[in-house]
Amino acid sequence: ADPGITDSEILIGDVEPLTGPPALLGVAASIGHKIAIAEANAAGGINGRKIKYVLEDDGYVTARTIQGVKKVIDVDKVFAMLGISGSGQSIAVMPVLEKSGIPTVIDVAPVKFLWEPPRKNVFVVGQSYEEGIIHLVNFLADKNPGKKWGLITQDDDYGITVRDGFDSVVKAKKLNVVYSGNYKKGQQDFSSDMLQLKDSGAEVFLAGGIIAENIAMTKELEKLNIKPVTGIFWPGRIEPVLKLMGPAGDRIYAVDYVEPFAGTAGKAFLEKAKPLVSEAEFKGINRYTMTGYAAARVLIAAIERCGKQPTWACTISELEKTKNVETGVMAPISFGPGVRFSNQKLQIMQADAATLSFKPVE
Amino acid sequence: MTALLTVENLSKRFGGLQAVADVSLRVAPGEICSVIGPNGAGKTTLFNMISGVLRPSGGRISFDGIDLSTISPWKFAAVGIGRTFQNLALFKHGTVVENILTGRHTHLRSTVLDAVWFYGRTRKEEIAARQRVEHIIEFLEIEHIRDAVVGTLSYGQQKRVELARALACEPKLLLLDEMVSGMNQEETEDIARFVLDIRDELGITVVMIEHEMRIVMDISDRIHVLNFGRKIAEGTPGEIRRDPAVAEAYLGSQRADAMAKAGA
Amino acid sequence: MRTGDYKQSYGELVALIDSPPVWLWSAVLLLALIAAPHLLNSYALSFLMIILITVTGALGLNILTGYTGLISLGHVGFLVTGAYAYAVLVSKYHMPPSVGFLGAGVVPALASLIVGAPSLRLKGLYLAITTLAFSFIINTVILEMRWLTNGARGIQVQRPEIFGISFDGDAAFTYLCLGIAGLTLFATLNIRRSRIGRAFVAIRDNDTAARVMGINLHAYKLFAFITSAFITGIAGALYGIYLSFVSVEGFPFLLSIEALAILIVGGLGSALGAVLGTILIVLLPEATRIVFSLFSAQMDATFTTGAQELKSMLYGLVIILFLRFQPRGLVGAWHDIRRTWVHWPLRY
Amino acid sequence: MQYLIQLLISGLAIGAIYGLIAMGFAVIYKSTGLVNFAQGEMTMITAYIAWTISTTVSGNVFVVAVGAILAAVLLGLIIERLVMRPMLGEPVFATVMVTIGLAVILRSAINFIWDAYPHGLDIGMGRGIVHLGGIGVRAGQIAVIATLLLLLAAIWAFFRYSKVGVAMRAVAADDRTALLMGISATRVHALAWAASSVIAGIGGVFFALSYDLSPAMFQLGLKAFPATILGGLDAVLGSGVGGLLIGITENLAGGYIGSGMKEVAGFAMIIIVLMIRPFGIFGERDIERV
Amino acid sequence: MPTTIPHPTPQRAPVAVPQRQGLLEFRNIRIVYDNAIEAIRDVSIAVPEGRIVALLGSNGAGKSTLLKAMSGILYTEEGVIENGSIRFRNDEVHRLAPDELVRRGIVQVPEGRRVFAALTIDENLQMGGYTRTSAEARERRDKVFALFPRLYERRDQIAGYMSGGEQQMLAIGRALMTDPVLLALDEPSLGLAPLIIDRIYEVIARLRDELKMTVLLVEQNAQRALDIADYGYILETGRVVLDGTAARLTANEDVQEFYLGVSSTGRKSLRDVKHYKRRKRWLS
Ligand SMILES: Nc1ncnc2c1ncn2[C@@H]1O[C@H](COP(=O)(O)OP(=O)(O)OP(=O)(O)O)[C@@H](O)[C@H]1O
Ligand SMILES: Nc1ncnc2c1ncn2[C@@H]1O[C@H](COP(=O)(O)OP(=O)(O)OP(=O)(O)O)[C@@H](O)[C@H]1O
Ligand SMILES: [Mg+2]
Ligand SMILES: [Mg+2]
Repeated sequence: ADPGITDSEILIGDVEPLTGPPALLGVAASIGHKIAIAEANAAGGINGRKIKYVLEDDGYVTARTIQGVKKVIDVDKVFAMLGISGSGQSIAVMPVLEKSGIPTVIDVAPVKFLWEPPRKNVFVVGQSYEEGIIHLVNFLADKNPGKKWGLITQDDDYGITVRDGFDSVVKAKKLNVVYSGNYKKGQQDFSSDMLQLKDSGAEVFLAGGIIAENIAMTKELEKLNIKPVTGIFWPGRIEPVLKLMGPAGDRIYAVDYVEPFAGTAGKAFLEKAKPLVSEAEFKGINRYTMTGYAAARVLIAAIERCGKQPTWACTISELEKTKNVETGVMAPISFGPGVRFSNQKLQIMQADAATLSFKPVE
Repeated sequence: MTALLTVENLSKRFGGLQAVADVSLRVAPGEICSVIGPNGAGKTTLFNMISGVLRPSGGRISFDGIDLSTISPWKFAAVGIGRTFQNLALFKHGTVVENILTGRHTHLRSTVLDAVWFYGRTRKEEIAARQRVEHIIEFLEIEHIRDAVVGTLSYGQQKRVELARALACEPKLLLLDEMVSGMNQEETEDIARFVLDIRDELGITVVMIEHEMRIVMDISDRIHVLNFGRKIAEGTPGEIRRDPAVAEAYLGSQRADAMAKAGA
Repeated sequence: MRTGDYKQSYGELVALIDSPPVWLWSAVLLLALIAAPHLLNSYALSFLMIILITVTGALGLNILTGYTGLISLGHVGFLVTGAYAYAVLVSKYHMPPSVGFLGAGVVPALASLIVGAPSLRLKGLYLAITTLAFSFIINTVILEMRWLTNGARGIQVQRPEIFGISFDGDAAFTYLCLGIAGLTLFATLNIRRSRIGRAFVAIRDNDTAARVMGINLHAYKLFAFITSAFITGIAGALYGIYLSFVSVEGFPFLLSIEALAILIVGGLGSALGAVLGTILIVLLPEATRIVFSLFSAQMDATFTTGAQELKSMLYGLVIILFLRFQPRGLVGAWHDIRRTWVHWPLRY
Repeated sequence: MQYLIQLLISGLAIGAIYGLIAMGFAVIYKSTGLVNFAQGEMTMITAYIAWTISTTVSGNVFVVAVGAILAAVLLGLIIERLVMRPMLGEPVFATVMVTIGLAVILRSAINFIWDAYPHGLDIGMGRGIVHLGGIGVRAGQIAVIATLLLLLAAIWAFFRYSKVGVAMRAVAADDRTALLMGISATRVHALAWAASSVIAGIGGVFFALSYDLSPAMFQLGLKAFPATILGGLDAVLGSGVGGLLIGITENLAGGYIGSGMKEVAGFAMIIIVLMIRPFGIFGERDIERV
Repeated sequence: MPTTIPHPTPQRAPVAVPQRQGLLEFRNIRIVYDNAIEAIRDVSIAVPEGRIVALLGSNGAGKSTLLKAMSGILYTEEGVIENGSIRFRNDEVHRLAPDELVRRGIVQVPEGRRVFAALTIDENLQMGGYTRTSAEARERRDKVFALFPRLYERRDQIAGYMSGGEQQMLAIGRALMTDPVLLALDEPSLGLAPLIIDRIYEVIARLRDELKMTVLLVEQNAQRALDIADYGYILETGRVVLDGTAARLTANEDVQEFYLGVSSTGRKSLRDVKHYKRRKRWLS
């Protein structure tokens, strides 16, 4: 039989950045996995087997991700994998995953490389960074026709993807870009960058930072006494950000494919989560918890459909057959033959400083 | 006879301080020659210039027919100048053997690629070097500390290692900066014997800085006296003993009298 | 009772391995290493690979910092340059991997000429800061030279095939790493016992005296940079292959510090120390993880979100305690053990 | 023109923070001969403690300031006593490595005790925007520049004139001989760690005031260390100035060349300066005599 | 010879520790470096109050090691006192911290001077007076300047750039700043010109005669040391091999030959020494 299955248990593995600054996403995603697993276990597990979750820390260091994935596959002998760290990390473990053939659902960092070309055993839940940006920029462009644009991105693969998405809309819509910056990962002071932005006269601004960077940028703009229409991307769309931005963060736009916590779906999710996790964990919930939850739900459902004796082959083919699975945190999820990417529907949200929340606008 | 070392009008300034001023001296091959003078007279600075540690501010040094200002400091060893240091300049994390072996540097030829492979040429060369080093070790009676890390040795032991290392360079001219300081009578006698031997047997010319008058007066052929950076006297030990300027500046008149009597 | 060995000839004095027991266990170790890829699972094997790759890099740094005393805070710069040189040559221009490895050595070596130039004037930490600067600047350069390096996108790298031998499988790749690490160790030890190595050490301990011994400081310092960068670059290529994906992010600044940590924990200035230090530093997280998993049930319950942090705190603590009790590193410990062994039961 | 002034002011403001932390490095180096690789982490911890005080005890400026300073002193003393003192007399490299281990612990402590989310430090002042001739500056930014200048003067006088200040230099130069003179190296070290912790901690609190707290804050150490080198490792005064210079250079490069060039410009400036002055702008050449 | 000078029993029989009165006493001391090198084996030495005691011996004999043990800094070099005790005014002091020893009045001028190179002369002296109040320190400093006018002339100069002789004066002056009861000097004549040595020995004698200071003097220059010392010990490879009043040691034939360079035929020129001496050992 395939590994990771005993009469009473079924093991699911995961490697996430649980320490250091990126713990923000790694811990949140793992909490999402835990919620889905706890939910399934509370309902009796998968055909009588309890799910056990094996989680490893990689500290956001690629070599350790590889190590961690090998560990959960070889030593813990898990049955399937979820999550898997950042984009650079999941790209690097792809050969390991492919070679082992273990059923995997990736949810943290959806980048094209992970599903193009499609790998037999690796599925990705979410939406690509490019598409996300394109959606956001299109929305902002339609809303602010003829305006001058500014953009700043991080100098890594994440930043490039953001930039690529942006550029494609710029070309299509012939946008007038007056400022285009590129900052070093880890930069903390954005005074000169924002001064340049101001100097350029930009009226619409795509802030391509992740979390702290976007806060620093908006506050700098506040100091410079300008308030362009601002858009941020989903990794930074977490509620504590709004508190720190203060009034400067009011009405900035964001794009995402998971439901905002302020909406009914979001509230329902929190309600569901509350009894399933500890208090500290509950505080760590953010949008990555939703992506993690959705992916785990899809995986668990597929294994469940394999009946009493699930195998890798069966799980993979059942994953492939995933069709319109409702998770409550994002649009229904589907895969298909040769389709390893769920291609989630996107929505635009806007920040409300008064309630410190994001609200859907479309 | 032509001089091995000729120093002409040599000067060195440190900021406002004239450490060596207009010093000239000649050292003939095979000579044992001393430089004496009060503390701070510029003796070590003079050595530093002759051995390439410092660049002179003015003047000329020629050695064995070569103008030393025309060659890079690290080539001084190759032309035949070796020295010891007053304040110990050993490679203190290395063993005694390693320190002395480093002295053989200019006599070894192996290149990086030879070294990476080691067997063959490098090995042969290393064995030969090691053999020489063992002789020097035996000669200086430091066998018992051969494998000790130099940093843990006592002051006097370290001085011997310095001497051994300088000898391993096989210089034509050996500069000894206060070799016997910190050594007792017996050890001083050994060093004196030793200096005479290397001159007689190996033909090495020796210039030494010493404050220990017994060794200076007993074994030097010529003595140069510095004071405040300038040369104030030069001559045979007998002449220096009787020189009033030296007595005044350096020896103290009482001692000078006693020495003059003893030597006469 | 053994009280020390006595040499019969000068040849023995310069031998690399000078006593039969050492021969014996070196051979045993080698055999074990050769057998390992067939006995270990791929997780354990990945540690072996990482150790071998890291040993190569650490030996590279050891030449510069351990032997020559030139502190480098930016060695990851050479690592990443080597990895990119390999990735660009092999993945982008489809050159044979052997050429790739050569490039991975030569390109960082050339870069080291620029980085090393200030070493002719700067000392200690002042020099260290220029190496730090280099590692940051090289990242910017790589990110900017998009036409060559794909910028931040990174380059995929396949496991190589050299002279018809495929190193695709984990076992095969481990042998490649073993071969390179072994060669590096051999070369470093040989350099160390030749006049070149002595010149390095002389510069570290007392550069004035070194110059008076006829050592060309400029040449040898640059030379230490070149050799060190060459070796580190090769390690970078191996690391890139191991990661299967070369990007600036895969080579964080942290690696520079970790490399220094390896040398210090191993015992600065010793090749054996570099090897032992690597093993300790690479395996330490795994060791703390194991210790941790013994208590994991309670821990996880008590610290639902902080358990992992506790683990890395433990890692820091172990390093501190280790140095507290063994400040001269593993090599120091090794010498103590050996001395006790040789002289036992006498104390002196 | 206004553009330039704006760049200079914000450059000075961030530079002053680098400068304060850089002084922290220099104080420890000057009295122990060590580079403290945990300086950035200590700075971060102090800032987090200040934040905790502001959210749990009181948001009053004075309460927070006094609390943060006491916390920093305590942190410095504890580290010196528990971690550094046992290493007295051990090789420098091993001791420096210990600070690296310490850095690992402190870094993890942030997520362990607090969390990975960013937090704003609110002490009722410092975050407000002041307009000076049409240029917006946060009050905290003006305050940090003033604080740096004040501390620079105080520390200069301390090392130049006070007996303890001279003793710190003596211990760094030759701790064994200092012992022979009856100078208790441990007490001097404890003082240095406490002082360094406070000075850098002040920098950290100001940073939190203007830029928020995050677990990535320790990276300030990586900015400040080059500043220390630029000013001269043994020059406390120089380190402060070095920080200002780096802040300004980065901002000018960011404002006129492009943001990606900020860091490179800072490093390029350091390398150029070092080529002209190999011991930093204010550093003293090693006294080497053979 | 004055009766205050004790006569230690021969070292070979350390059976009963005899009655000795010394300001400072080493009793059956054994010192080991690094857990491996036995530098001092069972040494007993007494330094009576108000006297100068000379400690002679060849390189590596362990003289400096004894002084380091006395001033409590042995631990900084991985050295350990394995046996025996050091007593000062009849208190055991070998476990005290260096600064406490200084406060009690024991101070050592280290081998090779070790001035604080980057500090000025004035600051160096200030460090010497670290354990004293500033008024006391000021007073002491004036005395030191009176003793070494040269230091006064150069008080604002950086110590590291001074010549060897000046540094030696500074090192002694700095030690005097602590207002010592017992001053230990490790090779004070090292590297000094004859005139300066004269001056320094004059100072040492004055310290004893005028200030009633007790001095432990480690020297290679046996002639000089025995000239002013009251009592002497000779150390070889970590053991005391000979001791006695200065006059008795000077008269000893072996001492004459190996330490003073005079043989039965009078002083010989070094040029005439025809072979290396195989160092004679009193103990093997
Ligand atoms: N690197 C330097 N920088 C500044 N001044 C120096 C330097 N080296 C030597 N001096 C000064 O130059 C003068 C001569 O010093 P030098 O060391 O040559 O004296 P010396 O004759 O060897 O004395 P001693 O017998 O005490 O060793 C001294 O006043 C010294 O302070
Ligand atoms: N730090 C150390 N570690 C190990 N061994 C040491 C250390 N210091 C001294 N020794 C050893 O102890 C012995 C005595 O050394 P010490 O310095 O006391 O000699 P000394 O009598 O002062 O000699 P010298 O006249 O040459 O100064 C020597 O053999 C030396 O090698
Ligand atoms: Mg001199
Ligand atoms: Mg000594």
